[in-house]
Amino acid sequence: QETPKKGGHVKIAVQNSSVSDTLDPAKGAHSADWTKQFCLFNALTEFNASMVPDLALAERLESSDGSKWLITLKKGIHFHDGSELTSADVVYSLARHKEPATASKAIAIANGFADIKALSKYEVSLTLSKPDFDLPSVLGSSYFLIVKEGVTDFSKPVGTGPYVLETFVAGNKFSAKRNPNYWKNGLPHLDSVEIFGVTDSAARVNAVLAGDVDICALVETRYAKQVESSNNVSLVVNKLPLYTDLILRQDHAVAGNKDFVAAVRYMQDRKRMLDSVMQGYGAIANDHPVAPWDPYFLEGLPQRPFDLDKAKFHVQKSGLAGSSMDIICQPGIAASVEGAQFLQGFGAKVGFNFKVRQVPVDGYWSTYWTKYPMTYGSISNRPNVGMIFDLFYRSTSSTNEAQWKEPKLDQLLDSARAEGDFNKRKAIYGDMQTLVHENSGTIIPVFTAILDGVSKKIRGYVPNPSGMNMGYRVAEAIWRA
Amino acid sequence: MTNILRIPSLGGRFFLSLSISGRVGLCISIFWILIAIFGPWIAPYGATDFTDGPIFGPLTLAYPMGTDYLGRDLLSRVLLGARFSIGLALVATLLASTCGTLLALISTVIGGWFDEALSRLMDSLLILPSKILALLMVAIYGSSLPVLVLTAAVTYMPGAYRIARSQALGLNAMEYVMVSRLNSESRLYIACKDILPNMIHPMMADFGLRFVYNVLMLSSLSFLGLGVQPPDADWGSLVRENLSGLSTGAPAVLMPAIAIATLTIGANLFIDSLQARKRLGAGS
Amino acid sequence: MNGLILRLILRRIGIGLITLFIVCALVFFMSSLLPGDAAQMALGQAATAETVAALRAQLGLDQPALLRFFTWLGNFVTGNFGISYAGGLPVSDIVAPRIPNSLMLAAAATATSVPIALFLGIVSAMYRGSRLDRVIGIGTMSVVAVPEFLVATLAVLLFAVKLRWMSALSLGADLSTVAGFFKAYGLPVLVLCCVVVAQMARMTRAALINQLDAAYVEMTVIKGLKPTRVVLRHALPNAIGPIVNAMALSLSYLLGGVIIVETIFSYPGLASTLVDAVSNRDLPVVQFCVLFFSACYLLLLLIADIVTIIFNPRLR
Amino acid sequence: MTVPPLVEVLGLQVVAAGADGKETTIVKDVGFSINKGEVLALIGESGSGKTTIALTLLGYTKPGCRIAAGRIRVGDTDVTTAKRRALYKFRGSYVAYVAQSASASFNPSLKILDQVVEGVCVHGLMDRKAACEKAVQLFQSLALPSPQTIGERYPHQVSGGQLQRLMAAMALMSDPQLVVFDEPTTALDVTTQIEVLNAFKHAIKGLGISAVYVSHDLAVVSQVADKVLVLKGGEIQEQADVLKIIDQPAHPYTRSLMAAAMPIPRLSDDDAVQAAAQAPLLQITGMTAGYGKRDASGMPALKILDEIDLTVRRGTTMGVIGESGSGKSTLAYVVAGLLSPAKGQISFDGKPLQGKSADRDRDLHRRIQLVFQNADKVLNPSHSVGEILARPLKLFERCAPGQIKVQVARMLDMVKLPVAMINRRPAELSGGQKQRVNLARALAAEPELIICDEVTSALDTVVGAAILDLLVELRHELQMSYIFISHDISTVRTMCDEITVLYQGRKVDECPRGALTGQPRHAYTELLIDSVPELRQGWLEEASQRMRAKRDQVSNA
Ligand SMILES: Nc1ncnc2c1ncn2[C@@H]1O[C@H](COP(=O)(O)OP(=O)(O)OP(=O)(O)O)[C@@H](O)[C@H]1O
Ligand SMILES: Nc1ncnc2c1ncn2[C@@H]1O[C@H](COP(=O)(O)OP(=O)(O)OP(=O)(O)O)[C@@H](O)[C@H]1O
Ligand SMILES: [Mg+2]
Ligand SMILES: [Mg+2]
Repeated sequence: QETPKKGGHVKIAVQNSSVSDTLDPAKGAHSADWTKQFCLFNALTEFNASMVPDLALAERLESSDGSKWLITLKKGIHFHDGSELTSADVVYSLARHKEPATASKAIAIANGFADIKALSKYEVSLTLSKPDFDLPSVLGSSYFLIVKEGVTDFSKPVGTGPYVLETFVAGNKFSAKRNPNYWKNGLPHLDSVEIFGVTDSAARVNAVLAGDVDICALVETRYAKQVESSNNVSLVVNKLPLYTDLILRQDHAVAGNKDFVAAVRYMQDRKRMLDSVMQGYGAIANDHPVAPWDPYFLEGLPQRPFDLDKAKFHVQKSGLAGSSMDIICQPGIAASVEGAQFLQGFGAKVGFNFKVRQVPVDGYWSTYWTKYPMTYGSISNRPNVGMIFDLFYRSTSSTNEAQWKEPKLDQLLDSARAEGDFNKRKAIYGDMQTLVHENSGTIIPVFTAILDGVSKKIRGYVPNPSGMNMGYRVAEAIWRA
Repeated sequence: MTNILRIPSLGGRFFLSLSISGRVGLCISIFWILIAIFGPWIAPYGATDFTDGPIFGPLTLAYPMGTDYLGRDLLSRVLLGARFSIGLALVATLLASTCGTLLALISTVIGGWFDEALSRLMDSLLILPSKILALLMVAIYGSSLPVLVLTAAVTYMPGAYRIARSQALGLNAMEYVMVSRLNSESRLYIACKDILPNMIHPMMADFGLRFVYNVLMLSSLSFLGLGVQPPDADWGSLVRENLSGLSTGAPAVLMPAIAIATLTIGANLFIDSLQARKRLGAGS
Repeated sequence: MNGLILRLILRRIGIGLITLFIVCALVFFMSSLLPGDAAQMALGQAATAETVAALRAQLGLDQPALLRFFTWLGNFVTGNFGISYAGGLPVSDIVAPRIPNSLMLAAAATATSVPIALFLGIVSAMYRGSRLDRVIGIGTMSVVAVPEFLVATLAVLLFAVKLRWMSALSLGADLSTVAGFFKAYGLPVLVLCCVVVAQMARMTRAALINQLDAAYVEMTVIKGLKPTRVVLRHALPNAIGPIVNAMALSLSYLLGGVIIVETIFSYPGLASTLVDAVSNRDLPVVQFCVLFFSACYLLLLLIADIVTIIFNPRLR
Repeated sequence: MTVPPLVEVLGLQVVAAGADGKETTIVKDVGFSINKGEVLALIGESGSGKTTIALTLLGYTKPGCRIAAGRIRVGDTDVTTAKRRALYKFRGSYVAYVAQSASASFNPSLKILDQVVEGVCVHGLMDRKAACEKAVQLFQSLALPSPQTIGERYPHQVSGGQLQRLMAAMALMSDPQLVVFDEPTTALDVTTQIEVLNAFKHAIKGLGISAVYVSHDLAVVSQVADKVLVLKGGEIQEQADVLKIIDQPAHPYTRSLMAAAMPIPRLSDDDAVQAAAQAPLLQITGMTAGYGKRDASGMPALKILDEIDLTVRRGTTMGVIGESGSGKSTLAYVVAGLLSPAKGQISFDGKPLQGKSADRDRDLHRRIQLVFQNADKVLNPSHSVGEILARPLKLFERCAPGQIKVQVARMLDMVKLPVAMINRRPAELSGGQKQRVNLARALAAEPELIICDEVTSALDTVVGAAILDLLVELRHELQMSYIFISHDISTVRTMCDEITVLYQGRKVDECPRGALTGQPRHAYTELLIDSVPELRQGWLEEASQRMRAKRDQVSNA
């Protein structure tokens, strides 16, 4: 391991650029926002390379029952404006999500915070309405970055983070310079960073290849070869629990037919998808949302094969042979258009008539997603597995994609969260994976790997499974050769 | 060739009256139109066929134009795409030109506030950036073939209207229209018999250009993800979806681009020679 | 002469305002047909009924469309362009840095493409029917025939990635030096030129040839003037009307139609803002951009008219 | 020692490429020579190749044409073999051209002076200042008004006659050895023609240059030319001195040209007596009309016709003459209903006639037919001749539907057009043919009054005479009445019962045909009569003497 060098400037091209770009942790919508926010703020916890939350601003994070938590802050941490971080800032940062006026994306989680109060200058007590031993990982997510008490205007925010904001223009420019008083020793290495949103994926790749930027976040797999063959740029593979799922509405007469669901599952040529669409970057999934590298992954669940004969059998059995169904896909969801086309091709072979309907990216989530019997969803990584189950599979969740209602799953989830012992918790999560694998209405063919193009002049770029751009904390970790 | 000379049929005489480049253009255009009609029968593979070809494969006997980013046969994709590129553009252009011409005719003959109001409306459609209009239309109604055709038609109609109206206004002031008025002809007769036949020629020339723009417009819509739905693809979408192969010089990008280029150039050579022919004709 | 131009300008402005009003209304009511609204877009997948309702009330989206339209219009004419639904920023703050960018790119592309187009048009008109004319004709045609995103990508691969002469991104470039300026603007301008030059050159050629058939041009030839002088001094001033009108049309594309170029080069201009705003259902920004583009187009047409008048003594 | 002629043309042949790529010969084996200081006239009917031959002397052919054989020598230059570069200089200094239509041959967007001096400046013959001075001198010698400043105007700001002279000045700038005049006066009215002819003659004689003068009017040619070359179909018919051509034309074609130019009276004295007894058909009293916005009292911004009185009796012909722009066509528009008068009464067949055509009923439209001046524009280019002629028959229900074909053929025959024309479109007709179709359409409606606006101006003399005969015949047979508009007083004299003279929108004179000559008339009428060229040498000088006096009289009146 070489020793980091100090100084220099780094330009990072990220995927999103829009006037709705924001530095408000409550509103951040995508990795681009989050990466910028992690330049300026810190959270109470931070994920390490094995997806376990380490302590960051918090010195201690303790609970005996999973409901009542005591948060103790590190002392002597200062905001960019010089004021010291205290419990009041933490209380404000957590409680503001509950206000509807904040329009927080984490309002659902925050509603589970029954009570937040400061006990002393450095101590906060947090009471949850339901026990959850995964709270440390929840607090490591971008939404719960710690901001200064009372701030509502996030056009020029101050935080405790590694960089101090210089300029921010939504949809255009973000630049920040080193925080000389950063509380982590020796960090950051760079003098300044600049983050651009470059929405066109080809443009982003070309920018890093042409040397206009140092890091290109999210190289589409089809450009992977081009980057790999470059002399100046290396391709970094990030394994993240990100996936595209095909949603079959269980309350629909056709899509909810058990045999139909089974047939569609057997029609997934996961290997071909991985090899051709994703050029081999990613991992085959087994119709449940837990990635093989996740600490909670259940070993030993047999992989579902690609088997058109079985698919045909199920189609026949369902009595739906010869009928037809629209698959709604959109180019903004990775591999959805191709996946739908594959399904259409195989459908023709097993006697079911799929029609591919590609709809605009724009307006998809409000108009199409889960509103039709067969649509595609795109699930980004969450701080922990429980949250995925909670959001997308719990019977009462408004985002239960397939409207698959299974009381047993709800029960298992609550008990997993209330279980303090990791191994026991893992076992319960394992049962849930089996349940989803067998019965749910979502089909998860593959996990998508995230590829980054990183200039060979940049060092210290190590993927982190908690999120893109080294768990969004790329800026504090890298240095120039 | 000799056959045509011996029997100077209407088509043959027309063909001979074109300049060399015009004839080449006509042949290319006809070739592509035939492909658009018969493409699906010639194509070795269907639209939904996943052949197990290599990704971005080179030209081989099995895949005469190489393979695309999913390993599909590109020749089939280009043959099938002709129907969308040409068909859609043709229908859209026909709609745009016909509606534009008819509206212009009506508004010229009626005149007054109706003409004024319609012209303002068309002006506003004209100055609205066309891609925005397309974006709005597709965002509202989703991307289906009728919507695409309608979008392209609405985008190009104001232009056709403008040209047609200036033609019609000019013709409306011609002395022979005056003669018809003096003979108390009806407005309908004046519009259909006096004005319309005389603006057909310039509108045809305009039609050709507009057609080419429509082909390109569809391809740029596909860039914004608003084009023809997969697995079908027009040529522009073919270029777009295989764009990542450009850095390695994959034939999958070049072939559809060449198809667009030949169609465009062919159609324009033909149109240009039509105009030249007309000029010569007017001189003698 | 001045009186005539003044009257013409006033009339144009009057008609222009009416047209702009229709454009506004058209866009506003078309956008209200769009599925989803700004509140839903902002909240995305995380939207719940309550948060959407709260945000909607906050943005004033719960009011009837007609009322919103006229409120917006009232504010607009008093110079208050409204607050963006998406970022919560004033629209003027969002567009202010982008308008100069858009104008700059359009100006650079105009400054390059107009001379090239005029040159090509004039040369091919002068030697019409010759091999040179055909080469120019087919050459320009092939350039338009290639989808612009292909031209752009090819140019980037060649000049930025392979040769490293130019930037692949215009965003965040150093514009303080001339070299930096060329590096940043070179490729987008090149691509835009490919798109607009052909059309302008064709129109120039057609308009000139129209004039070259006229009796007075024959007279100049009989007077013993050389072809260059015949075209530049005699035919061009008379053909200027249709030429500038065609140019106005082409150049208007350089503002509102450059979405693809702005996307591929990540150019922070107004066209991509507009596309972005449409997908965010950010109506105030959409309206502003559309109005801006439309007004620019009308302005171009006005300039074209004035140029036509200046060159035509009959109208002066 | 004999001086070699300035211009020598031998075996000239010019071919043109047709639309189908086949070449046709438009000039065949033409040879002639011109000595220094001599004027050669080329005459012949329209399309006989006059312009083509004249242009070859400058080494120029129209686009699509080329010199296929022959030799042309002008001075020391062999035009057919000269290099392009040499031709620029040759055209700019040695020869010059005065085009048929001056208004089309000036660049509309440049000042006249700039165009006049351009040639000499570009060829480096003199500097701009000297050139401007010379131009002003030329303007002066060509009798142009305000010679100092006229050059600062644009072409549309001067009249056609003046423009023609300015074009001549442009040609004379470089002191050329040879000037080619291509029908320089055909587009002008007779009074202006005299002025322009005079100016040209002075310039040619004064500077001692040689000239080629193209025309189809023998009378004009006889005023200026020394030698005449008669052409037909691109071939020489006769070549001789002008005196010989006038006195004893050898070739039959030359003779037929001369015969057609002579006016023959078409009405007898009987006709005059009968006409006077007829009841009035159209009566106009105190009519004022014009164009543009109307003010509060209904007066148009641009008043063209002022207090016109006019009576046309049934079965007679009223001739209306006047110079260009005097309002003749405007009068026709008012009667036809295209322009409603601002003031005054019009009655037709005893009943008041509505001003607007929309207020008139269909039968009234039929009864008054207008034959427009500009036959080019009044025939719909996309309708065939048959369709055009069938339309009034159908519209006004003039014959049974089955009879239409027969009737159309009859109409064509009446205007001396072959029935084969029935399927042609207007673009495939010559100017004269179009004018006849135009007339036939009016006749097909079986009107009572036909307004003929310059129906014969576009026709060559032979066909023109036939049409006039037809009109007179119809009048005798069908009691047809005419308003016959023309600027050619000699035509009017042969076929009108009464003649009205318009001058600047006013009626300055009115008289029966017989009273036109032999008694003192209004000064302007006399001016018009005197300006008609006569086929004898020396007429021009006499006429211009008389003119000067009359002009003053007219402007005083
Ligand atoms: N560019 C051309 N291509 C083909 N034929 C031509 C062309 N120009 C002229 N002609 C033909 O050449 C013949 C002679 O034309 P030219 O202009 O010399 O006649 P002209 O005697 O001057 O007639 P006018 O009195 O009408 O001016 C005509 O029959 C005409 O149709
Ligand atoms: N539509 C119009 N608007 C305005 N002025 C007009 C219009 N038509 C004709 N004039 C003017 O009216 C005057 C008389 O025109 P008119 O056509 O009656 O002349 P004319 O005697 O028929 O001449 P010509 O012998 O040249 O045909 C001219 O000065 C002309 O410029
Ligand atoms: Mg001629
Ligand atoms: Mg007239």
